[in-house]
Amino acid sequence: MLSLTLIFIASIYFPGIIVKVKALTSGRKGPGILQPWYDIFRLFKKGSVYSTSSSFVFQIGAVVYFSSVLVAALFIPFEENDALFSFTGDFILFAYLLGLGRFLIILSALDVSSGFEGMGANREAFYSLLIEPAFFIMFSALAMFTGYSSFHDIFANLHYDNYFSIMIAIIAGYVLANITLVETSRLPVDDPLTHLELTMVHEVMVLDHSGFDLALIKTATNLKFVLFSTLSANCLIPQALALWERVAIFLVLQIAFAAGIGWFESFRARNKMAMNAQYILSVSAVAMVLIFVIIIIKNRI
Amino acid sequence: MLLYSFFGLTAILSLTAYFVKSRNINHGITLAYVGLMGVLGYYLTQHVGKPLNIFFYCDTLGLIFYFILLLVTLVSSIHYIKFVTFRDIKPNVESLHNAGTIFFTGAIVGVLLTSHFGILWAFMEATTLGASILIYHNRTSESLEATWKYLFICSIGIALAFAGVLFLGLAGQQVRNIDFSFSTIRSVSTELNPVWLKACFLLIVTGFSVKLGLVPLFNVDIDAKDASPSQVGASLSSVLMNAGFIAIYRFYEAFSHTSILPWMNKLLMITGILSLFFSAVYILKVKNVKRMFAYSSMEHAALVLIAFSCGGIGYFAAILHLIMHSLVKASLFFQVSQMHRIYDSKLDEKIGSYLRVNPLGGIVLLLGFLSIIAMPPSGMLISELMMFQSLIANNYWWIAILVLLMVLLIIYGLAIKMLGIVFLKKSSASINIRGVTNFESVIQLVLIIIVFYIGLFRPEIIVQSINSAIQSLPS
Amino acid sequence: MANFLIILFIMSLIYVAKVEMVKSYFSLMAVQGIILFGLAYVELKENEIVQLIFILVETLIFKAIFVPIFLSRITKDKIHRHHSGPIKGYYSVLFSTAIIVISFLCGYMLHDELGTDADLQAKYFTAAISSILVGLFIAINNRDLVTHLISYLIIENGIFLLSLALGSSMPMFVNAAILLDIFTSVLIMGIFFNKMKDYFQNTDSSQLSQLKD
Amino acid sequence: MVTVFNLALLISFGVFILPKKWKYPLSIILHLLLVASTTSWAIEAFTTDGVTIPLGISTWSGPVTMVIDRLSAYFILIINLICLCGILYAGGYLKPYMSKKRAVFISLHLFSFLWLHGAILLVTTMRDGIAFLLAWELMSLFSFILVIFEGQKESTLKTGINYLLQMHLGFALIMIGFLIANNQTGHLSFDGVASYFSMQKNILLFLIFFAGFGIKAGFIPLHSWLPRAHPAAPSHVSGVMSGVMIKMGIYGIFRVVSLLQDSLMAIGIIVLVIGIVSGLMGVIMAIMQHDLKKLLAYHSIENIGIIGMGLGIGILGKAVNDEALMIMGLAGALLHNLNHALFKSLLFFTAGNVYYATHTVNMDSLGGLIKNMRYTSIAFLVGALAISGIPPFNGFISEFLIYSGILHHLPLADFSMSLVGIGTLLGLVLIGGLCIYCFTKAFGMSFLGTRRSEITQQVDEVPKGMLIPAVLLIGLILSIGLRAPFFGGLMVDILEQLPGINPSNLIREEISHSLTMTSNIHILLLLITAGLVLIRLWAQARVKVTTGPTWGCGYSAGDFRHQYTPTSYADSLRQIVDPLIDYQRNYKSFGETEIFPPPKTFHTESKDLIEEKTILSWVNLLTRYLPRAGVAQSGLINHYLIYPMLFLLILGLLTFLNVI
Repeated sequence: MLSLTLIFIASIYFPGIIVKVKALTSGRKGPGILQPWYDIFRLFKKGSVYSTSSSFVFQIGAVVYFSSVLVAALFIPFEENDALFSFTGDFILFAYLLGLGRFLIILSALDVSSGFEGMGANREAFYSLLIEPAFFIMFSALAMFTGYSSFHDIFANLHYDNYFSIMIAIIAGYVLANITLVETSRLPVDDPLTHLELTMVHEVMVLDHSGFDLALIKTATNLKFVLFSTLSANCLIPQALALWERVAIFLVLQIAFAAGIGWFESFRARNKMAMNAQYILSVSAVAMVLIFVIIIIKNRI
Repeated sequence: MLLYSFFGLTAILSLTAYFVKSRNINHGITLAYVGLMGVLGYYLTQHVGKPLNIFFYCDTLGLIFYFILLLVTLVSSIHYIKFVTFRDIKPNVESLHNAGTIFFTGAIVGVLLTSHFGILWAFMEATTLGASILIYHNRTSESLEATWKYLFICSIGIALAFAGVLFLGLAGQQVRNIDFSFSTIRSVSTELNPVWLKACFLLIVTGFSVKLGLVPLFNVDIDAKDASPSQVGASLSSVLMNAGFIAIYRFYEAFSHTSILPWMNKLLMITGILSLFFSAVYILKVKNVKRMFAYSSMEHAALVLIAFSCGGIGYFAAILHLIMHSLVKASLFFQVSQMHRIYDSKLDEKIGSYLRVNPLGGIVLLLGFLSIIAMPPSGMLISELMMFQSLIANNYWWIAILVLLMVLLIIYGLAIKMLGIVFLKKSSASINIRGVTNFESVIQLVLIIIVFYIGLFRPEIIVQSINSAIQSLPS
Repeated sequence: MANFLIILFIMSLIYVAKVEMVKSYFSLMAVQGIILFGLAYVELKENEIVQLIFILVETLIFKAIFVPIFLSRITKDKIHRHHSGPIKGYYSVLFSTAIIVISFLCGYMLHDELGTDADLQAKYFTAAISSILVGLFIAINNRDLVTHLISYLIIENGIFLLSLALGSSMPMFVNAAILLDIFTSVLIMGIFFNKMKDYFQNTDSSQLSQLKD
Repeated sequence: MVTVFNLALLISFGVFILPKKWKYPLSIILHLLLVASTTSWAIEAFTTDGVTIPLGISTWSGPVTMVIDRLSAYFILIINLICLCGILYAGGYLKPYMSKKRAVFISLHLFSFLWLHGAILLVTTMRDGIAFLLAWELMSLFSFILVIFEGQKESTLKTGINYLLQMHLGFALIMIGFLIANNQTGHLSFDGVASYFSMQKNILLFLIFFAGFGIKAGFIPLHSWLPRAHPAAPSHVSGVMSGVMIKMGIYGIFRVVSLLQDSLMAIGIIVLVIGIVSGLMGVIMAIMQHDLKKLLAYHSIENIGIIGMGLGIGILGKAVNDEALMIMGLAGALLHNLNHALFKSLLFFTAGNVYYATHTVNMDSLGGLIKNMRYTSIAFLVGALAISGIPPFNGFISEFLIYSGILHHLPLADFSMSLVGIGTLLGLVLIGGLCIYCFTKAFGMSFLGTRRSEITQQVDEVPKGMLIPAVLLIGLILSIGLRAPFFGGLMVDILEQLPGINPSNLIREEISHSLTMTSNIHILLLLITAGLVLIRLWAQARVKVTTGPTWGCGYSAGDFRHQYTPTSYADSLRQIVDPLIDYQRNYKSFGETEIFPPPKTFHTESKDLIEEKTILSWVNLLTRYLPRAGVAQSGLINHYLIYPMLFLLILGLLTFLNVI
């Protein structure tokens, strides 16, 4: 349960920090840390407008998206056996659950028969198709490294004893960070603050969602963000330390991560659309490097 | 003695059939002749393996082919009765045709039952003459041309075959002065000079290839089957093919215990493969349905030779294949005559959606198609399987692959045309529905179902008779 | 004697190759028949009378008299000059000479395969093979139906020579059957030949090509 | 029971005699008879270890006896299920044809459908070579007749002939395989193959069999018949063909694999690589299609590829004797057979519904069907989620087994095996992602949004009868998703019976544990979703919910033409896989002086590059140039005499020189 609580805590201030940092770096005062959540709560209370061309798929899309992310959250461990579910190859189910949510959100985007949203749906499907290999390669590499293949066992057995394994930690962290950016559609792949629908990916898909559904989607997105950042934190936090130390490090890491993203986003422009595929594939390529590092460490060659 | 009287009666009946112009009596005579054949058949079953007299004897192979001949002749004469009712045939044409049928059949009986190379040759020539009468039936320029070509090429082929017989005589004469009966030749064959035996066999294969419809003399055979009425095409490509095969088989068997056996096998293999190639080429090319069936007969004859030249189980496969092919191909040719009545054309682009026009006939055509491409439940699957078995047993890998490729091409050609006929809707088809008669289709269906039965259930009698027919061959 | 006749026969073969007029074919057939009779007579002098009569009938009556007359009857009107094939004039003579040389080679090679009195047999053999091959060559080279008939007869002559050479011991009535077969085939061919003339005014076989793929 | 089985096949000829309206009921009854008899045998085979039933007839290889072990029994159950669904579906689907077509066509169709069912059953139960070959070829034959149901169209007939030829080629290869074994051992049967494997090198004979069965299964590059035949056939036939018939190829490969003795490493690698290629190319080609049924056909290739991957890693597991890898791989492959049978037939039936209602399956002109055909679209959605391997449905379970097999092996894999493992993993992941891409396209374009062409006729939901099979199949799909451990255990039981495989309890524990977790999570997921739906209802009951036009980003005159089309949806992928496909655009661009340009058309199609390169080029070469060799039949009689002369001279010369 600890991991869940941590995830929820983190997800409360995470989006706020990003916004705040971006505002500060651009010389504005910026809204309060909790402003994003105020918006979400307001949305929950609002009524909603549905496109005439939409159907029940549109109605359940957001719900399934949210629930899939929620269930996925139950896989994330933080300390000894506190992940609700942990079994061999659970990270596969984790990924496929996110896939379920993605499937439905894409369908609900296609349901409103809008050219823009179709475009967004297409991009979403395409990018996630390209990024998934990175995730799998990375975790199977860690499985090769640790000899276990469930989140919990992997993280429990990540011991960085020699400098090679430090390298592993760095690469894994890097890959996970990139996966996070793509999965939650931040810069450089997608710019949530853009105002031109033609250049949106995630935002344009939810143009026609409103009220409760939109709130669910935003919540789910924030949650997803923190899920991935937690995974990368798990990669970096040494297991040797005491629990309170690790919690502290975790919270600090989260804040640093959020701030880093804000900082990064305020100085980096969005990729050209054509560049994205290449960029995402390069992440998978880096993940492949991880495999070879491990093959060398385990001297299997 | 009964045999001589049979031949005598053949002559008499055919003459009477020629001079009697009344339609009913004419057909009556033909059917009576078939009955006579039945009687002879019964007599033969009593004397299997025994010499009937100095020049004739009855072995199992001859008996099998005899009964196929009986069956096909019966069916084709029945079909001819239908045929003349649909076409207005002049009485003299009809009577000549019946006379020719009787003469032709008698000649083939002689070929099947003789035990003497000279007589075998003589009866072969006789079949040529009879066949040329039958081919000329339609009295069109086409039939005239086909008849002339058939007659001329056959005569030359037969002449070459006779040269072969003479070489055999030379070889025999060098040993001691012997007669030309199979048994004698077989008994002394090891002493004979192989050079002359080779010359003999080469000339025999060349000469009789026209009856089997194989390279090198296949062309006129195709023309004959095209230009003659369909039931003639049926007997040419079933019973005459068997006769040609048995002629070559006699020589092969007589020489099979000498040193030239491998050479003979190679020769037959080469002939078979060349024929297979040409049949494949032409089946892909032809537009005319009857010619297509003629080429498919050529293909099957080629397969028979290929199987036969492998020896061992190949012998069995060859004879089984011949039996079933005779029945299937006959029924297909009969069906063609019905199609010709309905569409008044032999070109495949003018014949379409046959299953819709004539359901039973369509079924016959479909089943016939399945049979000749050796799809189950057709028995040809079994014989072709045995053929491949013998090829593999001899490690003829490349030949097996080649044969497979050719057969696939042939199936493609046949499928495109025959299935097009059965199913496709052709705009240029002009349909005359009163040509449809289920009676004939039922008969043809029976023939095909016999083949299916053989393919599925392995009738003991056939297996045993084939085994006893090939037991004298080297295993 | 036999050698002389064989030489004569082979010369006749060369002559066949350069024939222009259909008529001369017939006379040539008659000549060949007579030569064959002579040969047969020489071969079978000491045999019994029946054989002799039979040979007489087969060669003199049939080959030398009946066939030429029959042919000249069926072709009497307006067929004088036959359509020569792609290989014309003295080229065809050269060809047939070459064929004869080849068959001499054959005879020489097969000499020691032949058993008793090989020398004489080899000569017959050579003549026979050259006759068969020349017959085939003529049939291939010419498109005229009469010429085709003639070539058939030449081949048959060759086969008769072969039977003489090999002194084959066919039973009597097999010979009869053979004779009958040749007879009927010539007869039927003649009949069809007439029908053919009625159908396609002249007798150029290249008109008989509607059956093809 | 034997009599019931034989009787059903015997009475089938009555279909031809009966009047039109009785034909269909009779065939249903006969199907039920077949199902009843064989199912009882199958269940018996599961409880005991194998039954043998003499059918009382004898063919060229002696009396025909059915030998049913668990593997056969498993396939029998799949066959019966799908064929039953097929014939139930056919009732509705054939109704329009009943009046159009002549009785003989209907009876031929129903007869062939029954005999296809029977023949497939025989294929799974025959061990003797000749009987197996007969059954195999009968299967091809009757499926061929079913494919050309619309045979009066030339394209359909051509497709059918193409199919027939390829099946015949496959048959020939299998036959030659058996004959080679027979040549060595004297047994023309699977036993003969087994003893051959113990005597000789395995790889050659295995490759021959693999090619023969692979044509039926549709492994790339032997697949080219598949995307043509399935769209041409009526939907119930496509469902059965893709659901069970192509599985017979897998069945045969399973049989042969279970007999293998040596060179497992090489064989495993080959199967695995072919599997990966088939999976990836299959789904990529599927994404490029406009025709819904063709898209599904390519997905059959993709799923066969997944099965091949499972099989391949199973063989590799046997080679490196890692039990987990072997069992999980093979179990995954086996289970995926069932799964694919379920969702693929479901998808084909629903595609058939679409055709029934709209008379087209071209996605470019579909769309918005979800409003008219609610149940059909729900069924299709379930099928789409299942085939994309998305929890909580069945497709995920089998893929998960394969994944976890690899993950078990990775820690202890050597260099080559770890590369192989990662490669397989990568392949599976990519296939999964591409599947989502493809089926969001398929479902979204044909059911969501609004119709992409002027509505010509009113579209209505199909009759209830055509939805019954869908309900049945959905039930099974869900039950596999939620009761995974049971099915996983079943697979292990089946594998247990194959020679050389005896799974330990450890692996059983492992599988059942992880599958139990998976199923629980699936249930939890459903519960949470349901709860959220309730909350959402409660929340929306208290606020104002209205409907309005789609937000057009300021442009208010949008109509159906502004929607994303299948082509544009596929385009972003097309740009990166361009070298793998032969993509063609046909359009006329605007001329410089065209001030008032006329209406223009734009048409794209993507041809199958592999098919063109491997098969079509050769076939075209042969069929075009071989007829030119036909110069012999010149019609000139003096030519006909050249051949004997040449024949005599050449063969005489060869003889004289002792060449022959």
